[in-house]
Amino acid sequence: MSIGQIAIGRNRGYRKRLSKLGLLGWLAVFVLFIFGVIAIFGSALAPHDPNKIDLAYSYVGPIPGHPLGFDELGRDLFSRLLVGARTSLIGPIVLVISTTLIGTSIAILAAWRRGWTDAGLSAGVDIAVAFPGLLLAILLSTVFGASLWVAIAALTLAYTPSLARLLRSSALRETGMDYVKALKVLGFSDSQIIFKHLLPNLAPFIIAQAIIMFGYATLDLGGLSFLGIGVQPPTADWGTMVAAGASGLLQGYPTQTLAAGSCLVLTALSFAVIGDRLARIWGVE
Amino acid sequence: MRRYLWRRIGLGALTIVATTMLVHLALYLAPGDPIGYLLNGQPATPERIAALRAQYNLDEPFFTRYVSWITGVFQGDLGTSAAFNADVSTLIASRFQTTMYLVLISFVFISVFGLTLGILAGLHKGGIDSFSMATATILSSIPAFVGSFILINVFALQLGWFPAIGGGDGSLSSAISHMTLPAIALAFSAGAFVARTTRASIRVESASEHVVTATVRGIPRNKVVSRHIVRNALLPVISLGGLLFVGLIVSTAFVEQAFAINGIGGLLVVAARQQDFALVQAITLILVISFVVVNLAVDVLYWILDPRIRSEVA
Amino acid sequence: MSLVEIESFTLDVQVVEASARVIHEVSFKLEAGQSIGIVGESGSGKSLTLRAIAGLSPENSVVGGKISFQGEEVSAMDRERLMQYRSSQVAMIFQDPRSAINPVRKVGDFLTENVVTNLGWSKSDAKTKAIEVLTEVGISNPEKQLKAFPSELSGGMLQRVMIASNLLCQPDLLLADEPTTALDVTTQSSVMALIDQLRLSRGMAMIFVSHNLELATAVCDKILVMYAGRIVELLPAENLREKSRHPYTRALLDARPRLDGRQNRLNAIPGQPASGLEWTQGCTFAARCAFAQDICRSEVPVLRKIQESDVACHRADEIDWDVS
Amino acid sequence: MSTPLIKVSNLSKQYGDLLAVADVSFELPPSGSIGIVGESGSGKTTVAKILVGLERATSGKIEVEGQDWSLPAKNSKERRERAKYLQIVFQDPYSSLDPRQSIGTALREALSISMKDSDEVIVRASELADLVGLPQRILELRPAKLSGGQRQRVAIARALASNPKALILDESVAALDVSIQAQILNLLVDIREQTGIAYILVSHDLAVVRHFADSLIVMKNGNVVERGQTEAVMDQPNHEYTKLLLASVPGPGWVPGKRSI
Amino acid sequence: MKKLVLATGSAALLLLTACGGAAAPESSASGEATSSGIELVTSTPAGVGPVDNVNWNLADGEPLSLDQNLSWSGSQNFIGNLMCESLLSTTPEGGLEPGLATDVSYTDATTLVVKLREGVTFWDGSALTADDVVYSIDKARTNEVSQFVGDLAAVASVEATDASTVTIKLSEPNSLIRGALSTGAGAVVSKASAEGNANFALPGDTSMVCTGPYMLKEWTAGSKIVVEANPTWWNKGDGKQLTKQITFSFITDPAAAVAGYESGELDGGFLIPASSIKALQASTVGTLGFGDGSAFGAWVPIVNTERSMSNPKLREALAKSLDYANIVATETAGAGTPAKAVGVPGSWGNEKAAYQAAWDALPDPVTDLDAAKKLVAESGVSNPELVIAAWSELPDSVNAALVLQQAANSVGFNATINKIGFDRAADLFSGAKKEDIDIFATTYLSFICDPLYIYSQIGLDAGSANWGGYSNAKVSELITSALATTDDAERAKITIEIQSLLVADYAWLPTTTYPSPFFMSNELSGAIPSGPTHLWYAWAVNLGTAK
Repeated sequence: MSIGQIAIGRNRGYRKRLSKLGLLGWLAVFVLFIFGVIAIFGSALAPHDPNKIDLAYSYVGPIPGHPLGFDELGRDLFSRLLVGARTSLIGPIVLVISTTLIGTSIAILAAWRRGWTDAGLSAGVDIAVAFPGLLLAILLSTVFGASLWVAIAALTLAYTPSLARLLRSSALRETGMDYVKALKVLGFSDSQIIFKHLLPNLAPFIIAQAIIMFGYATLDLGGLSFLGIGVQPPTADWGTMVAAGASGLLQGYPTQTLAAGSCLVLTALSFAVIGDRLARIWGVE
Repeated sequence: MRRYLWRRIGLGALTIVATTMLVHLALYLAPGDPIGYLLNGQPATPERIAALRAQYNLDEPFFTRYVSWITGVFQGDLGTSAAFNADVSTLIASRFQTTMYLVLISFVFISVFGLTLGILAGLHKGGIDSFSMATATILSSIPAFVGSFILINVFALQLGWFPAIGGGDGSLSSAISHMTLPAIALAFSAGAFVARTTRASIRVESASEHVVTATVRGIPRNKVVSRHIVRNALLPVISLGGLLFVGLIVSTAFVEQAFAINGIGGLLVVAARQQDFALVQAITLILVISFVVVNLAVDVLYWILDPRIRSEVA
Repeated sequence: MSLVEIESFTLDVQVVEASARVIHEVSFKLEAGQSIGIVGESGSGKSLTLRAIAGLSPENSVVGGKISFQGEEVSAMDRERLMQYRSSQVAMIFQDPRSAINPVRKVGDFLTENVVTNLGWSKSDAKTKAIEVLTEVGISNPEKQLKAFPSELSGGMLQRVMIASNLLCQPDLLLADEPTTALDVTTQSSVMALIDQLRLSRGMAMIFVSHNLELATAVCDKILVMYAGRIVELLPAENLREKSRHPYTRALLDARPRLDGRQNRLNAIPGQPASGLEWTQGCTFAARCAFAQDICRSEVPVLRKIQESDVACHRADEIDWDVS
Repeated sequence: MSTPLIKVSNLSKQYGDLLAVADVSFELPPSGSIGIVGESGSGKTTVAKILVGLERATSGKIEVEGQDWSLPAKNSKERRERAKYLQIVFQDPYSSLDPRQSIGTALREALSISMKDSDEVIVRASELADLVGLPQRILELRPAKLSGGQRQRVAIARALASNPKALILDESVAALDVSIQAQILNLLVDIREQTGIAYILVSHDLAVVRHFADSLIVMKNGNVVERGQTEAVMDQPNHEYTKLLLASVPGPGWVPGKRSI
Repeated sequence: MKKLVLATGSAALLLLTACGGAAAPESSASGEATSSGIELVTSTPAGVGPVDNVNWNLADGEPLSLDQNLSWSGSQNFIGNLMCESLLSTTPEGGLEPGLATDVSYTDATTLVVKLREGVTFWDGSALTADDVVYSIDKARTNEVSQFVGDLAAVASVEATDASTVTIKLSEPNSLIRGALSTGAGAVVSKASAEGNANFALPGDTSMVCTGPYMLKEWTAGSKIVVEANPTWWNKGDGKQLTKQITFSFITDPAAAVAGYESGELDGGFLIPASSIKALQASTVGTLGFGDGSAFGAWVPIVNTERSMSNPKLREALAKSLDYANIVATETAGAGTPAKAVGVPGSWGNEKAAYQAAWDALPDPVTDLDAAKKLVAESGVSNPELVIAAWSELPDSVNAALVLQQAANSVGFNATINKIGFDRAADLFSGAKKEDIDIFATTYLSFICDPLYIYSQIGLDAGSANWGGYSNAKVSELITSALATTDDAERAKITIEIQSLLVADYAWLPTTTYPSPFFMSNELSGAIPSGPTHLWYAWAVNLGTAK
């Protein structure tokens, strides 16, 4: 009856769809792959000790053996960038995983239980969503001292409500489907239905959201380090490097801020592109 | 209507009490000790440190301190800041206006830039759409603190169009000239988010049946777009706007540090780093109250604009 | 020259990066004040045909043949003329009123938008006329309803508002795309009665698309049966029950359970309703037809006149329905 | 009259201040077939949901072969027990199957609840496909490749997986084209003849109810306004609402009745 | 008592010096070139033309109070010393000259007589009286939060013997009190404006009244402080007070400050963080210079426990393992010089010649790893444990600890780092025994241009800076006698003997002097960046246009 029925059914094979990632999509995957390798082997790859201070070399430009030159305290920029990759990528990975786990369980619990549980959780989410992550990060850093893990904990608390709210609406749609009711009547247990049907069907949406969240996570963690609440010096981290290099930038020594800044922007951009493409492929807007 | 509003106000009040209690508890548990921060590692005799602790009543148990703080708030006395050795209310008063200027100017940029991009992309397929979405994606990847330095370097130092630092001397004209660059830096990621949501919402509305009906009834395209598509599409964007506005207030900390603007965001970061209880609590209280007020305003606006909500609740 | 003339109308639509023909051959005429019911199962193309008349074919689809209204070809109309044609000469009612009316604006605005914006009526005239038509479609205390929002009205009332909005501009042709499918049977009956009475009193022509043959027969002068993008039979409504000559029409009528008696098993038509896209050659219904022969599978049957109906079936005159 | 397969007495359901179901009683004899007729909002679907435990009754008693089913099953073990007695097929073909699961897996999964031996499960699955008139190649496909009618057949096959004694058809054919509707109705009649399964047909379509159900109850705003054998009620309806319902169904010589709301 | 010491967040270099003026002759513009060719200056050529307003940045943040008695942080002194003058004044070269008092001299070992200057008026026009001086000195020595309670502990009573004379009675002989009267301890405020005024000199308050060349015009808490020239200043003269108004901003973020200097919105500033030094040296709109002073860095060994540092041989070994060149380069950007003793040249005051001779006689601080290894071997303790404390909140103190750890391990110590929080401040800066710490770093300086001031704090058993629990009967006896010697030359001789004993004992392990960086726009000149000017001398008196 509707015009839609006329179109031949869309094919859903995974392999075919991934090819539709597009040139830009594959470029983004390549960039992330490179950063991933650096994050894992960073310290091994670094030609010099990233924390060795030598003010005589402060802001010295690139010289042989030091492709990017030195920062304001005379530390080798290239090594700091490589080692910095670890904190700047491990941080978001842990953040996204923890947020996705908590967010998904809240969403499914709310969508499955409905009734009081749903009302209670949703009210809690409404309150928490209004609470910006940055304020949480500041408060937690006051209590437990500023460190990467405190920043991650704070951002997890900040990201989870909005993710939970997003996933709850799609979880509600899925639990509303008749096949879920039929499975219940057939005698399947709640956990069987959730883990064998609900989660697999929501998986594409959850993964797409997680990937998009990666971009924001990288930037926010970098921001917290910039404010001195995230990664503490002297450990190398892109966010702190942007902050530290800033006064140099204004004096014509832009390498540190631009290098660290572009790494942050490039990572966030790649995640955004992949997330966007995947969302479109899986027809999940 | 009234029942709906009372419920929202109740929820708001609960949020305020819950958050301030939480903040107070958090600061109370903080292992460090503000006086230590005050000295910043400088030597000071034990007697002098004890005298200072007494001055900022740091030794009272948690509950008495919270009660004395709350009663103080109602009498308008927010306590004295240990880090600045000044009355908290004077400290915040002078900075609140600066941050509000910054947030409002930034909000203007976000709505103008976000909405135009979003509507343009939503209404036109092909070129314009992919171009605007590409810009939105790129801009959303530039965090405020990276953006600030680029803007300072290019527009303030090299081109000299705008002042590089400071929040202006309070007058509107100087505020606008000083706050343009930081406002733009703040607007990058939020604007991109608004653009993307508006585009999606426009797409949903233009595919809806009632737009087909309007076309079939011969309503001209521009009227269909303005009356039916854009107007309906803006509703979800409004609630998003409320959230963004609230998030903006705190994220001013980034640009305030980069542009050396004396605002609430920057002050909060400094206060938190120095465990200045009175100041952190006061700013958090103000932020939470503004969250609740903004969310309430958005709810009321939503109630007025979207009749569907009314029938749902009634 | 008749009100609506459609000559070998064809439609190609975009399907997964290729364009394919979904409506192969539709031609019929409709005189002013006359009503025709287009019936068929899903994929028959009945709704696409109706929308083509209002110039509403789907995006990037290609319309073939000629559809003309009072002699003027619809697809040749420029934006100005098309807007004028839609706002005052043709009116359309949709299946689900709740999604067809903008939920965020008042019912009054919906009713008067067309006449105020396009025909330049003043707000007050439009308001009084709107109250008039609301009472005419049987809605009590219309002043209050003008200020109400769609979410506060029932499905049946909303459909009446939709009908009323079309009456304001005195259209000559009413296009109804399954207006009562979403309604309960009792509401359906009163809404159809309303449409029937309004149409006759205002001398409006109507094209009524439905999957319910009995409903179409009750309100239309002629019935046009479509299958897989082609017309299989066109006959006066009163002949449908007894004198239809096409195997598909007959099979459709027999497949429905009867209200006045009980059979053990329904003689269901085997297979599935085909869409225009799946047609290759011969008669589209051949695969499911009990009387199909080789000719049916090779040659496309042409619409030809047999007694009072036009039938597209090679064996139409051979089969004696009274016997079988 | 042997003890009824399902006996429902004084069933009611309250949502806030809305009485969706008020004092509904009926009996379904073994291999019997009863119709619950009513328009939208009449409460017929709520009754069906209460029977299969998807909703909790506010009051009233439900007995299935003597066992008390008034309250929904407490845990999935009890739900598995009840599955052997009563199953349900819903209206919308596009949401009755898990889009990411092939038809074969869906059937095998449903069978694995009661059958442990995997070979037996595979055999039974293809038997079910034949029983509902689906070609074997369908088992590898995903729901997206199937038409509305084929999906309803799969839904029916899945419901039969636990060999229930009764099947609730909640508007199961309402969303189908006329020719497909007829095929499914014939299929259900054949299945009843082969397995002796009982039916509860919830529908607003009086013609389908007349063809399919032996007896019926007519519901309006949660109340049963008329009950009896289908033929008798349809030929001599005595409640005003039933008369109006019958008069509103288009048919030979039918004229639409005008009524203002 | 304790001295104002600055070790701020961004780098140890953000430093304040006192008693400037190295041994170099009295030239006003030149300074003594250090090892890396950086020229230390005591002052800049006097300004020529008038300036309406100067924007000056103080990078260590807004002061908590402008009361000179509290002397909280660098920024407080730069503003305070423009407003409130002391009885005596310390010259840019470190000498003492009359201030609000024409003469201050000991009539006997325990009595000081102060002769007040005639005709001096406060900002509000009221005359400076003996009562104001008595009130100010009593305030400095009784307010429990004041810095100078310790310095003035020896003062028994302060009375106005007549309208223009004040007599100070001491409970025990103390020759440093006269010097103290040139610091915040001797700062005079108008009794009328201060007495009973709860928020005197607190943020936002403009009620304070002093005599200095600049008056407090406006204080917007959390953003800026504005001072304007005092038309009725008693020490007016041509070429002075050329700058009508100075607006102080407190931009702590290095990048923002650099942006301010470069864009011309900031005309100059003190307390420049190390990370901005290289950037500002390349600036075209202004010049970066270094002011000499009495500040120095040192490692403080904890000797009053049975742990490794109580053994003098191990202290000497550690001293010999320090990499002085690296410390000077990394911590002072090459501007500092290795320090032979804690009484660095900037604090010699009037007896420069005597102290210079003693300084030359002291052994040069040199890195001698072999000698150090030998000492550790002879110490009788194999692989001695050494726990180095560092502030967890100050990354630079962690870096310094890392450098020492490397050096100590290379000569046979088993060195580890213990990161402590600021909450341990009270415990660390007290004489208490510390079981988990052997040594910690500090930057320190002397308020008064007299080395005895600092040696009395470190050498005496109950000395306010004797955090290591050092005790030496001979040193204590010498200090007591020096404190009783009012004659400068005589006192210098005893102090030099104390110095040699402390150096031999390695009571502290001094590392480098800490000159203080400053920035000034090329359009301006006349700011006096060094020594006492930071603490107690109106540094902006000669500030004006360069041309």
